[in-house]
Amino acid sequence: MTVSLSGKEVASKIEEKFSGSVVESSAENLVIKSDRVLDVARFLKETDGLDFDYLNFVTAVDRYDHFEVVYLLSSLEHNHSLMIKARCYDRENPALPSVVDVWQGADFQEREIYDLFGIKFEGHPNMKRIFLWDGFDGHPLRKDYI
Amino acid sequence: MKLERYGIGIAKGLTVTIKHLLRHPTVSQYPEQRLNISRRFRGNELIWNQEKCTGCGTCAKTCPQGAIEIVTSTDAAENKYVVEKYEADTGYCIQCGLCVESCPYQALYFSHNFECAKYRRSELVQGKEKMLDTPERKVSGYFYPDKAEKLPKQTLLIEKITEKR
Amino acid sequence: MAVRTEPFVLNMGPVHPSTHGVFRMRATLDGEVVVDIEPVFGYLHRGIEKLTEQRTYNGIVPLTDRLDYISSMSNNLAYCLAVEKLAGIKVPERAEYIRVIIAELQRIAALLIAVGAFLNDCGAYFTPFLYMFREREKIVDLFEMVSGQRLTYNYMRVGGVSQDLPEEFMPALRKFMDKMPHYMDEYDQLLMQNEILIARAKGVGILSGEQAINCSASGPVLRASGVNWDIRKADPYSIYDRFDFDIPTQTTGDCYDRYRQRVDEMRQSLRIIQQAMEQLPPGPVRAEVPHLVRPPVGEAYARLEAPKGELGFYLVSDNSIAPDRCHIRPPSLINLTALRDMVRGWKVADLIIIFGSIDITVGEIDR
Amino acid sequence: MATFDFNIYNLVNSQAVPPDWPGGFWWHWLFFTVVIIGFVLTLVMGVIYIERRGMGRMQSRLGPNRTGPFGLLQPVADAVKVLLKENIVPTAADKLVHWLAPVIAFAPALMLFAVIPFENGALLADLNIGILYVVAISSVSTVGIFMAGWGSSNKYSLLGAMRNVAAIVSYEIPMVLAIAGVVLIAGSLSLNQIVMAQNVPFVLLQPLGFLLFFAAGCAEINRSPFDLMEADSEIVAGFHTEYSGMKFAMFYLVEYAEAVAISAIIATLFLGGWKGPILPPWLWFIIKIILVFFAMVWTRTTLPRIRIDQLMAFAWKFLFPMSLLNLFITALQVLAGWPTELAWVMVIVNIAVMVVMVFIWSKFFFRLGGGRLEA
Repeated sequence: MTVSLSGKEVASKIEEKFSGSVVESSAENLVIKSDRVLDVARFLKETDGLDFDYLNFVTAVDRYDHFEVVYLLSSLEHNHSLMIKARCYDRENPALPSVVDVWQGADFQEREIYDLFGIKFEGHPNMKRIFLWDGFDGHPLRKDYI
Repeated sequence: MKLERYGIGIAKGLTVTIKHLLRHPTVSQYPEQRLNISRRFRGNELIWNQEKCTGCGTCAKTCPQGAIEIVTSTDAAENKYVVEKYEADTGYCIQCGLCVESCPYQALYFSHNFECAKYRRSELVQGKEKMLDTPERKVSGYFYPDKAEKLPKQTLLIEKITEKR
Repeated sequence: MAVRTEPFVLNMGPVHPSTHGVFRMRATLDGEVVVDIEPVFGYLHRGIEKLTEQRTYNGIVPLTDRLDYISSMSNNLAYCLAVEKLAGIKVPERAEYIRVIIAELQRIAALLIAVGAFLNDCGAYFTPFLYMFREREKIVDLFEMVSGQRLTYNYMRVGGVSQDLPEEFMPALRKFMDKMPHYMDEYDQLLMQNEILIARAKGVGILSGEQAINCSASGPVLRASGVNWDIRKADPYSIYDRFDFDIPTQTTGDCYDRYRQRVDEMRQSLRIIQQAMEQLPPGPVRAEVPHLVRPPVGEAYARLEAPKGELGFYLVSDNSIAPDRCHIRPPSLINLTALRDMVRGWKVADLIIIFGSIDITVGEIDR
Repeated sequence: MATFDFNIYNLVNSQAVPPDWPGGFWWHWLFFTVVIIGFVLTLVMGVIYIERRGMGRMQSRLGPNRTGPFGLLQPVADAVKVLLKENIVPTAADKLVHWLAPVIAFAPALMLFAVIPFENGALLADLNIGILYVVAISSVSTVGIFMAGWGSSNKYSLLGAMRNVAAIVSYEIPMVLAIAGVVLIAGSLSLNQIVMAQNVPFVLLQPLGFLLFFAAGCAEINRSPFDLMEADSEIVAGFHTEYSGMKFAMFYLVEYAEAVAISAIIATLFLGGWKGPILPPWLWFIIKIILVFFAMVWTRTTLPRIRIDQLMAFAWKFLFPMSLLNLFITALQVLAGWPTELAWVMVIVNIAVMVVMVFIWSKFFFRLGGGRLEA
């Protein structure tokens, strides 16, 4: 069975490595400060106790007052998984560090989030729309998109 | 000593194709030979039972495409809704069957024929009278097992022996 | 005097005989050798994730049919698993067994198309494709008997299955089950040891294990690179832990191994269906669920081993009759991230085979 | 008779048998032009029908059966449809080259039949260098195909045309060497003499030569495993992507006319042209053509396609050395002067030689594929 690690115990490990990067951690969700996502990601991948080498998916949810980007990571040998989140509050040009150099699988999914939500990912090889044509204005999956 | 490098694989593949030359083809000639479709087939048009229908509009609400339009007026005498206008736009309908499934009074069925192409987009909209249950329109057994018994059994490709001629 | 050559951009455009649908690759070629390719998506983007926000939970099931339209039953099942996990619904025994039989039949049907299309790209002029379509017709006949439609089944509901199996389903399935192995051996004999296919496909477009994991590939593409990861075994959903079947893996992860991997997986699915048929219990097929399901506030992610890979639904609900957010993990789109590295340096003919061996459906990529 | 008679297999003096067809009168060439054009076009129609129907039945489907009884008029229906289609010429195309390409591609396909004997002595021109003429003419159609590829200024057709030129150049040599083997035994270049000398069909005396010629022939007219020139899955339709209407009909005809031509040459060179027990000789000839063509249809239905660089490597590293070896061994046998009544022992020896050579060559020297790009 895939054990989904609870946010608390992983949060403690992250805290001692990057103090102040965990915004909130409860039993099933673990929120990371938005600008520390890349370091936490690299940490989660390299430490041998966790070594989350497989990124299941990256997606974003529009929680009306802020965007929430959700990463589901899992490790194939230990067969455990973890869901971490990052929030960005400003709606004009939300930005997050891209995790493409840690997991190459995030390439198209981050472009899709940019295309449908407008969240820019710095450090992404070619950050442009994936489904809609470049002239399209607005980001459809936002709640305030008519 | 595996001989699979020197044309044996190609030869085996060739024997398979030549064997198919002697087998009965699996295709059937549509307009002349008609296969029986499934008894639960979700045909394109709806069949509406006016007596059972109470005008509750559940079908219009559950239709994901919003293809069903129902207008009712109240009839104080028998305190019952009278259905003024009942239209199903088969152009929008994706034949998902949620309306037939959700009708609490079993007043809506699927028709069992699939050859209902039209020339005009306006003809696609099925009015109230076209939906009535007339004898020659076969009712599909989708969600109604008793109606399924009356329909012919589905012809399956498995039963049609494709080995011998 | 060296001949001055410059690479030219060739548009393997949305309309191309072997891009499996409206998929476009802008390939820069130097003569026949592929220098770089840039996939272009969005020709079949219908905004399904936006549509799900205005539909009731049961109204979304017809939408999931249109994601990976070659294996709609698996999409239905994945979505229903997610909603049941979110709302905490217990599915009756008979429905679980029916779901396993139908999902494994759908896997065989989808893998048949994948293998047929791959062989067709290699040049075997439609013969394997038509043989495998004949088997797929038999499976689609069974699905038509059960659900009423031949492609967009809309058969599974939250809490179970929409209707019970008709009584003539079991004899037809039994007849299919004892004829299928004979046809499977015939496909192997047709092209498996074919020298030309081995010359064309072995060692072409190699995807190593680490690269596959790093590109979060899943399904036959991942297992063909030697990674033993199958969700039916690693994280068994519904009742997959009751059946014994094994997970075939290959070694080098080239096009030939992906083709062989899919053929082996079809045989495993036959084993599962055989066991599920024997243990099929009587009983209700659908839990007591209101037609307009209203799950509590929260989120849930459920996934299953679809024929293309790990298909998952991430649902966020705010206690209303429509989900607040429904994200679909598209195995076809994510498997394509590795395409660019696999294809560089090979010829145009190999680009077509490597792309064919990844086996994508555009409905799932563009959503 | 040749002054220096090396022709040991000449079991019966070929001149003794009077030719069935009393040639030599003036309207001979007029009659034969009409026969060739009529024969080729009807046979091409028949061959298209056989291919579509045969492939259909091999793929467990029916094949055309709606137009005329058993779908026999399907090729006619195709021709009429294609002729009525609008003739689109791309604007960026080189108009003259685009228009001229089908003509140049089609002419050689018909000219090949001038030297092919339908009956003993019944051929348009009984050239004593028949085979040399065939080899020369068959490479002219490449010019037409390359003009088509270049003329339609479309990247896909350019790719197809380049592939075609590369393939035909490298498959010309194994084809010619395989023919040289046959000519060595028959002792004469004229096709009529070759058929006369075939009391034992040369396919038994020259099995390796037959295989080489069949493979090289299929590559010349891009059919079965070597159909890269219009590989549908890769470069859409190769050199005739931009052709429609009448010009496309010409290319469609060229493809099948050349297939009939190659199977006719194989029938005359290896299967003993018109020789056969009871049936009239010209009927035997047609049966053999259809048999060889059916083998092409059979391989086309089953075999996948070879990649372009493997195609080249296969020609230069496998067919070319094998044809040299085959020529060398045949020359040894002719020089050794094998006694004529032991002809049947020759057959077994040659087949054994073929199996051994193919086995050794593909085990040690050349292995196709293996994931590497042939240099």
